[in-house]
Amino acid sequence: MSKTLTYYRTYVIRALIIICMIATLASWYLVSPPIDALANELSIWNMNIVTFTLFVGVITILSRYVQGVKERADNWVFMLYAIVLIVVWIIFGTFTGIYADIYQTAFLSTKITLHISILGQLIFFMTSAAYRLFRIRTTRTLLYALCTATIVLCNSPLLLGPFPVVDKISFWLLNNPSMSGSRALMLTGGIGGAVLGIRILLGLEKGALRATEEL
Amino acid sequence: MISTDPWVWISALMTICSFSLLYGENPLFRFGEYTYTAIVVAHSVVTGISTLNSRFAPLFSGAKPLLIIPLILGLMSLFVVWRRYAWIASFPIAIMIGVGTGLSMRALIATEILSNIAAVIRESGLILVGPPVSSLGYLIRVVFTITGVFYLLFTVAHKGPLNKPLSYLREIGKYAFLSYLGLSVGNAIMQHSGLATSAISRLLGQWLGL
Amino acid sequence: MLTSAFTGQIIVSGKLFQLLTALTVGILTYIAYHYGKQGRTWEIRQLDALEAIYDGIGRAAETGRPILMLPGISNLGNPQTLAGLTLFGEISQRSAEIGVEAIASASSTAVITATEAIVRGAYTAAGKPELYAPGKYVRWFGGDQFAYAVGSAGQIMSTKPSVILYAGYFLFDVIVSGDMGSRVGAVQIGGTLGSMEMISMMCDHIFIGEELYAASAAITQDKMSMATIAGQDWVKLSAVGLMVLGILVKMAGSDAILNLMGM
Amino acid sequence: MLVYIVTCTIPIGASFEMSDITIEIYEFVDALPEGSVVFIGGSAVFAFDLESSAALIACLKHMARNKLRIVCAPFGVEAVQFHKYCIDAAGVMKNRGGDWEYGVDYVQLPYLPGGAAAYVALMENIHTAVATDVAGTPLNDLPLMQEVRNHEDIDAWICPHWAFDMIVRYVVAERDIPAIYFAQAAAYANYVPYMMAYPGKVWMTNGFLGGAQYEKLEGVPGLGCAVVDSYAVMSVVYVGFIILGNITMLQSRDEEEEIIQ
Repeated sequence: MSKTLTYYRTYVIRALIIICMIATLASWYLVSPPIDALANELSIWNMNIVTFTLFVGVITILSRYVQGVKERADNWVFMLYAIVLIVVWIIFGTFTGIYADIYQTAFLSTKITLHISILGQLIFFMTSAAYRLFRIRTTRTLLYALCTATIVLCNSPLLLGPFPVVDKISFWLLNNPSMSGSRALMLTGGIGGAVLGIRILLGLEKGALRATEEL
Repeated sequence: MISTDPWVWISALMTICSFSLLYGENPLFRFGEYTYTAIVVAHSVVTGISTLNSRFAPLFSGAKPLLIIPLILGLMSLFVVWRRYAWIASFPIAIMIGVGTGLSMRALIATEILSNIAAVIRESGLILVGPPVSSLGYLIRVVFTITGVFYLLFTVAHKGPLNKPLSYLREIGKYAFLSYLGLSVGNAIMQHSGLATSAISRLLGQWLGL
Repeated sequence: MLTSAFTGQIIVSGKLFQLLTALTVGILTYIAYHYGKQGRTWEIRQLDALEAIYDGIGRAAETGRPILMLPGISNLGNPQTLAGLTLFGEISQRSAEIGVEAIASASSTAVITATEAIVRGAYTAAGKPELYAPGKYVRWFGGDQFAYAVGSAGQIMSTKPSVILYAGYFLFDVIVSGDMGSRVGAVQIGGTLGSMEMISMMCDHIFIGEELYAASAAITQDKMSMATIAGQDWVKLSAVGLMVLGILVKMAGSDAILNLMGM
Repeated sequence: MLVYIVTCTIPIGASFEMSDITIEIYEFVDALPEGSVVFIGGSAVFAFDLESSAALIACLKHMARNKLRIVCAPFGVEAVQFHKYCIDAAGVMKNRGGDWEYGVDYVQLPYLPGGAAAYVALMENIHTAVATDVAGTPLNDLPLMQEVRNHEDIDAWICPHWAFDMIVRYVVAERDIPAIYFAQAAAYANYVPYMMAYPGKVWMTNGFLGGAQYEKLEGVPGLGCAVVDSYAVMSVVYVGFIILGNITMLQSRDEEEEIIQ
């Protein structure tokens, strides 16, 4: 593509970003029915466009796996199996619909079971980590080990049964010291996000725009 | 009694595949991993097809012809995977960035920033009322939040005569974060322990009938 | 009242303060950008975890074991990954100069490409381009979150690094590699805005929250990144100011500030 | 692993106390008048949300008993499956022995893509944001949806999913709808500031324990109670490991000192 076209394209893209941002912001702060209508229409368009991104994953994965099988890369047998599974699953799912009982059973027995057991078994790594990582060497590790052990014990029915007050302790800890740390992070994170938004609006943020400009 | 339902057997196989990670990298885990990836992308395609049917129903029934624009923009967004024509996708991406950033900015200011500041101010009025335990709680909330934000200042107030007293504030802020992280770890342990229980009890109960 | 006439007709009632906040954030950000453009620099305060990285490079030289850098499970579009790669750039440069091996593994293929480029650049800048070979320092184990965790755990076991740096976007997967890291006795340093509690559980030194970005700006001394951080600092300082003012007024028995904020 | 297998097969029947906040949530749901419309939704990761399912299933039974009506709004690709899982497990639908009839007491919307934009569009006007239900039936053909048109018709929002921030921002803060969060334990610490920032509008339970408490209040022991039971032993094992780690460290330090001497 010629340089002039690229140049105009960049401007069109920036203008699009700015129009969308101003519309969504202005519809919130200002009294103006036309802007409200525009912002609402843009939100619905956004929903519709995002639907298509659901297909991006399958295109990249399939192209990578097909390449892998062709080149007999490591694990190519697994890749071939994955390609077959993807195709079969899509046909099966489209045929039954996502709200059918059989689809639900198939999905729960495979993907969800795998995910739950992967997340669940992390507890074994955590337990082994508890042995090595919570060794009290500094005030930091002391505080850390104390906090973790307290919350682990205070949520345990072994203590909750005979001493109901430990529930109050665990909630007090979570809702006061822990909450404040979390709140400070939320507040500064919010400020970081708002500043990022302004920088995108003013066209200063190359990071987020790179997604559109370097394509 | 051991189950005769084939889905329960598949589910048991999947649980064993992922638990095999405890013994390190192995073909069984690889099998589970590829099954997982394949179903994740296939499920998103199935969901995508049914969502498209629902979202563009008003276009095809003629109720809302304007939806042709997002349909074209959506198709353009698929070019993102095609390196040579990826620039076509930049127009829909611009709309997604614009709408997303605008919406999140207005919400961040109202929810994350102002409502939290207001909460701190409200809580400061509660320090001197109520039982000592709750007073202490409110005092901790106010002090820890302010010092926490102070800790995350990087370019101001770390030089000159003010540095010494302010470094104590930063130190308190750091402990606020450490207590947050320590307590979150405790809570995360609780969650993963629960998930492990549910996975194992499913395996034992449904599959082996124990 | 002017404000009440103004709100309701032009500005939605109850949202004047929100709009003013947005404008304040905008003005402060622009002023910081303007200063940055003029070449003004700011000094970023000492970050403990960054000092620990420098100590770690020395320790690696003493023990002769490598430094491992993990930039997380996200891709190049994520600012956390970019901050992590900036740190890795500095580390690999310093390591190349004193003859320590700096190795890495990543989950996204784009990050792998960028990391390779960083290592090549570091060896060239250190005057030892002959030591660089593609695939020697950077490894890829597949795009999945847990494939990456298991792969990097294997890498830790086989290379026994003296220092491991986790800088980027991580979720619970970090437990797997973190546990292995503590088994081989590595000093672990980490920072993420993803699952911060898991990183903090595994690591001896942590970047809390945005310290990760501050560290990458401090290392590169890039004027525009510093200007962004300075701009955010001013907004944070204003927030602290508003809180303190509100508390003082509240202590005096008035809800004036809360009413003004519309909360 | 052995501890888990033992605790899973031999329940010890550990008892636990109620938290004030769980009781508050229960009373809030109880006080909703008959026919109130409750939305259930958020961005889902099923495996994480399993923890919230304990409280949600008990709450669904509670809502069905009180003749409330619900609309499930999935903002994540796995949310449709999660909602179906909970509704099926609660047994509240007519085909599973309950009283609820599809379209009259309960509607399942299709996946709503777009994150923040989806929440905003849905609050503004449900019928323009989404045209059909999950099975493709036009919303206007469903009796419940004829009454529910925008945010003014929603009485409460229940989030049994991961990203609660979106709901606080666009449902509670922007539209003033009260929200209940059956939080996953790992998410509780992150999102608890919202409960403090919106007192009386946002409530959160903590993990499986919160689920077990809701189950106990409703009198339907389920996954929550089972997990809390096994957790009783596991917590002791975990703290035991922390203490053991410290003892071995102290011992090895003594040995090192002896060698040095």
